[in-house]
Amino acid sequence: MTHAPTRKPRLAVFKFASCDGCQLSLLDCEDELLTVAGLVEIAMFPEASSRMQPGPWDIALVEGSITTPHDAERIRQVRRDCTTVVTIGACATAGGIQSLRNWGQHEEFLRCVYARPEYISSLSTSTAIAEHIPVDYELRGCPVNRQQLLEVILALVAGRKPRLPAHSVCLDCKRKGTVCIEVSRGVPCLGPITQAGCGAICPSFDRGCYGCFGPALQANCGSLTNHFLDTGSAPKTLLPLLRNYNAAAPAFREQSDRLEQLAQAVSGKVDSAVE
Amino acid sequence: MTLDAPNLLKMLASTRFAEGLTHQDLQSLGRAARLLEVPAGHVLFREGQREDAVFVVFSGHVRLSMKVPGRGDITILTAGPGDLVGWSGLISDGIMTATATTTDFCRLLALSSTQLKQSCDADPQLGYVLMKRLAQVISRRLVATRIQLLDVFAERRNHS
Amino acid sequence: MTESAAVPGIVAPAMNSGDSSDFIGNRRPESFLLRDDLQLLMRRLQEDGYTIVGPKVDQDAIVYGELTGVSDLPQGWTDQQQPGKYRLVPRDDQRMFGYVPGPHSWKQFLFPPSAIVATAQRVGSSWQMSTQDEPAPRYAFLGVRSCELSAIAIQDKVFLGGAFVDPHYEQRRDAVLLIAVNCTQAAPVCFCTSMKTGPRCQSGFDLALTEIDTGFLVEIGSERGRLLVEALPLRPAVSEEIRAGERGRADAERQVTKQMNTEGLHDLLLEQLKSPHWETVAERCLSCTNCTMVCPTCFCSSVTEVSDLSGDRVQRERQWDSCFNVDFSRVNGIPSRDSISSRYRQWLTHKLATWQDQFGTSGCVGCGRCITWCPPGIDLTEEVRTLRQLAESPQLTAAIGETASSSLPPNTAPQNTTEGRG
Amino acid sequence: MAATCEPNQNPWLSHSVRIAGITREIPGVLTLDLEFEDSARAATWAFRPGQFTMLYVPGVGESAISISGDAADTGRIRQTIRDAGNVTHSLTGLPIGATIGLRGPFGSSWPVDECRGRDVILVAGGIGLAPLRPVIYHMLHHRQQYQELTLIVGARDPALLLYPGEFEHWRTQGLNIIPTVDHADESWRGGVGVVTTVLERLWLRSPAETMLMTCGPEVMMWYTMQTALGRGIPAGSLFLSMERNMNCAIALCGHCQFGPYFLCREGPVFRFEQLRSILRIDDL
Repeated sequence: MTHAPTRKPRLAVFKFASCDGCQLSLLDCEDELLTVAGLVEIAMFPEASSRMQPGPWDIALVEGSITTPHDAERIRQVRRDCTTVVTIGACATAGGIQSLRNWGQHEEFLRCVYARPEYISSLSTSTAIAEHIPVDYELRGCPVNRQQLLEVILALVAGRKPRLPAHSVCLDCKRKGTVCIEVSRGVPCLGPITQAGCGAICPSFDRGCYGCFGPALQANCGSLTNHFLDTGSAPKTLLPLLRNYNAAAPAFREQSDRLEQLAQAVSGKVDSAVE
Repeated sequence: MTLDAPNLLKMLASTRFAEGLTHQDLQSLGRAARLLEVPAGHVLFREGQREDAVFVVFSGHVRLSMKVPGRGDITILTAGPGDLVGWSGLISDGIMTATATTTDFCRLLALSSTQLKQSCDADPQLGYVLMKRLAQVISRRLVATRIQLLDVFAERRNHS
Repeated sequence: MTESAAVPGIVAPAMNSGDSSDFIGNRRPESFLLRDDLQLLMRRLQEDGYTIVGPKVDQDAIVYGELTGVSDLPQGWTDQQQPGKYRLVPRDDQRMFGYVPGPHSWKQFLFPPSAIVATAQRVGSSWQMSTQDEPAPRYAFLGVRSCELSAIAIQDKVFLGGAFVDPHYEQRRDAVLLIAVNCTQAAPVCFCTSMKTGPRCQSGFDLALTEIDTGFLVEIGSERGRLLVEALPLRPAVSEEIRAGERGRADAERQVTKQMNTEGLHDLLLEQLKSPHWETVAERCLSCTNCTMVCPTCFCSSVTEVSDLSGDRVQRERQWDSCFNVDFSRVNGIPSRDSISSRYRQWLTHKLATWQDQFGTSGCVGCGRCITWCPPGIDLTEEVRTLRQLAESPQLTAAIGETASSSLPPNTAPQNTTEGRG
Repeated sequence: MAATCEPNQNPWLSHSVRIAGITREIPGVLTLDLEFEDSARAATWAFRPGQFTMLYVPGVGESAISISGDAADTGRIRQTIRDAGNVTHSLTGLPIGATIGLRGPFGSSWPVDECRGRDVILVAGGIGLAPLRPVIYHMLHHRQQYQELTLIVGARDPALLLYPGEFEHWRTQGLNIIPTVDHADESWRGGVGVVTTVLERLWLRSPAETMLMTCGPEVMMWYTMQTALGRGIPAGSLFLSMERNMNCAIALCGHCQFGPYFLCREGPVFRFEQLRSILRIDDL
């Protein structure tokens, strides 16, 4: 139950390495935006308004991952300035698609992309916010689900914990009546190991879940990977499934590393066969 | 205070510690025992000091405490009727590991550990029975201490 | 298992006439409905105000949904099933019911995946609480298999048999008309004969059909069923038709090859609660909830709050939930089954053992859905077989105990909507 | 076995109750006095000691809360709540006059009738005293029907003992109360140690004629049972109250299953014999 607040909670949105899509989910709450604006004071939201007010803030929505030494310092300041820190989206919660750099040659990338790489100051990794500071709530997804975003804001305003599912996408597929495409068509689908929250969209459009909400609680990623391999998927075709938006989430990372080794072993065999 | 031997034996036999001991065992114990009646606040022994007596609480309660620098005298256990306190004397050098203070009027049986040890050495059968009894007491106290350590009443807030 | 899972005395709603005894254990001679006249039956149902739900092809599978007429039926289609695999394939004939139960079950209509059970409306400084009493849909189920009749009977015990009756289930159940269809084929995952739930429909239906090439043998199961076919051009079945029907039903029975030994299963499973085998299953189990979702008897649910933005109007929404979810069961807010092995153990022992204690019947009807629709294809009959072997051989148990690895540790915190007692 | 709380009623229906009083007990724990807004429902309200209700804060959710008041006091329902999760946090923040929902009472109850003519020991740990308080009220109202009545009550430290203000009154009415805490300073006059230590040395008139009821953390209850058995109290005379999350309270949702039981239906109060073989199985 809402207690009459003495003042509206002050909300700030911070951006790190990201595409801004998750922040836009907030602006995308067209019907509800006015209500939200009535419940909180949007004190800093560069994507929406150039009017920026100084901290401290009650609620921080943090988008994006940490990819530069400067950002690594800046996020610590955010933590100091904000009572509740909510990370939003796959970048902030797992490092995002840009965490693919974690497997690459950082220096080489810099040389290829920038004429004067010596002016670039970046880290060789893209990491989740929670690897740098304690985080109060995590909103998964690429992008986040706007209903979940609203739920978090409403819950924090009401002084309760947000209701965020910890179950797999499969449960939501079944509630919707969506037939399991993994079983009925043999489409590799990350649903069984992916946290729900998206509304199980992809399988209802005949597309395997690509895990944009990251690993579910206690996800048994090893078993699912084994199953895909046993039913004829090649390691190199499975690799991109696990290594995308949530590539750096530990449960996914562990299996993609394993697949990479397997793929190398296979290609090694192929190479020697060709020779 | 003195008590005639038969009454002392009767009293000893009625304690939980002595439950099920043979008459012969009881007599051996009784020879080492004397009755003690003390008011509240009486210190039976102090942490770090040598003490010859082992006490069986007959009635009343005894507070066992340890000094913690900066926190004062911390009670670790309250012993009550049937409990044995000060058993360090029976199994080691007699240096007490805690301070024992009565919290109310107490009737205790004080047994001389020197005498008891001598009896046990002379009669290994008695020694075995007594040490087994002691081991049970200590084991029960260990289990209780473990439960206490588990801190089962600690607030466990839901994850957030 | 000590008693048959096929519940003969199905709860009253399907047979609301007084003379249902005529139809139980005393089969009437079968009548015959020509293939082309099935449309008449469906039209009759629609005229009587029923919404017909039954099999249709959708999403590369034979699913259950609303039917407008015979043309919606999966005529000429069948399925191939094995652990972890389902394929829709064409038949070489024009059978309408020539398939084995697929991903859906009738529970989605009697116990919908999502339903509003109560509402609260702010009125001044107070709240007005009410329950949702919308009129229940009037369904006619077409194509209910024998195992599915048993599943409905089991859910009847869950929702209607206790001290508290679920009004939502009751309303839907009261209104439903059950037209069963006998199986004439079985899948490799079927084991209804072990659970004594099939393949032949025994009771609990209004009508039971057996499909042969030219049409349907019709068995009447209730007064409601009799009234329904009164206006239809039924004629007594001729011996050739009867024989064809018997052949089809015998084919199904013969094709059920999977077996589960239910003898003493209740005690056996409860004596194996500490078996290391649960860890072995947990290496494969995804804890994804699929088996519980496709199971026609699983009834777990959660009620959550759905409020409008102002918070003045709140709906209490009941949704399907699963014992495979980490935060499903808690002590003091802390998950009480915090490993995949403990959750699989809960599911299997509930389904096959403690269900008996709770409802006097097994929770399994042998339909095989949990085997087909488990992505890695975990087969409960195999797990039961292994547990039985282990029970009989302590040496084997010790050997497994040494190699079993523990399941994965939790990585994030659960969120709670309700909590334990204060 | 639970009886239907209201025959022919939709079991999902919450009744509006108004918070008529709030008693702050110990940090994070308070007792609400609740009154039905509907006088007809108030007239039919009755519960048995050990039962619980589902308290509902619209928009936040429901929580199973044990009834801690006097069954003879039909005018109001007293429930003691610990701020532990979303719903209880919300419940503990409401002002007097606020309206919440209530369903119930649900569940099994303590064997107050079976205890007649016998010695009774209650062993409570922490907030576990809440569901036992109705037993105390009942037995003290009918004091002559029982023999020796003992309450062993444990807490983390003296400041966390529940209902200490009532102890003196209960003592004068014939309840032997032995408080014991895990930690205390010199000012504490009661015992230090766990409840099992107290039970270990409690004088028993006749173990075979003694009944014991306990509520508290599962570990505490398990060792209490072991100690009681060691003291010669028959297994059939031992009772405990269990806790799991409850969602529906009417044995339809599956959440509170523990072995063959629904805690909301066969529980929360069990005879120890019912749980003996499953209580110490990990993650059941």
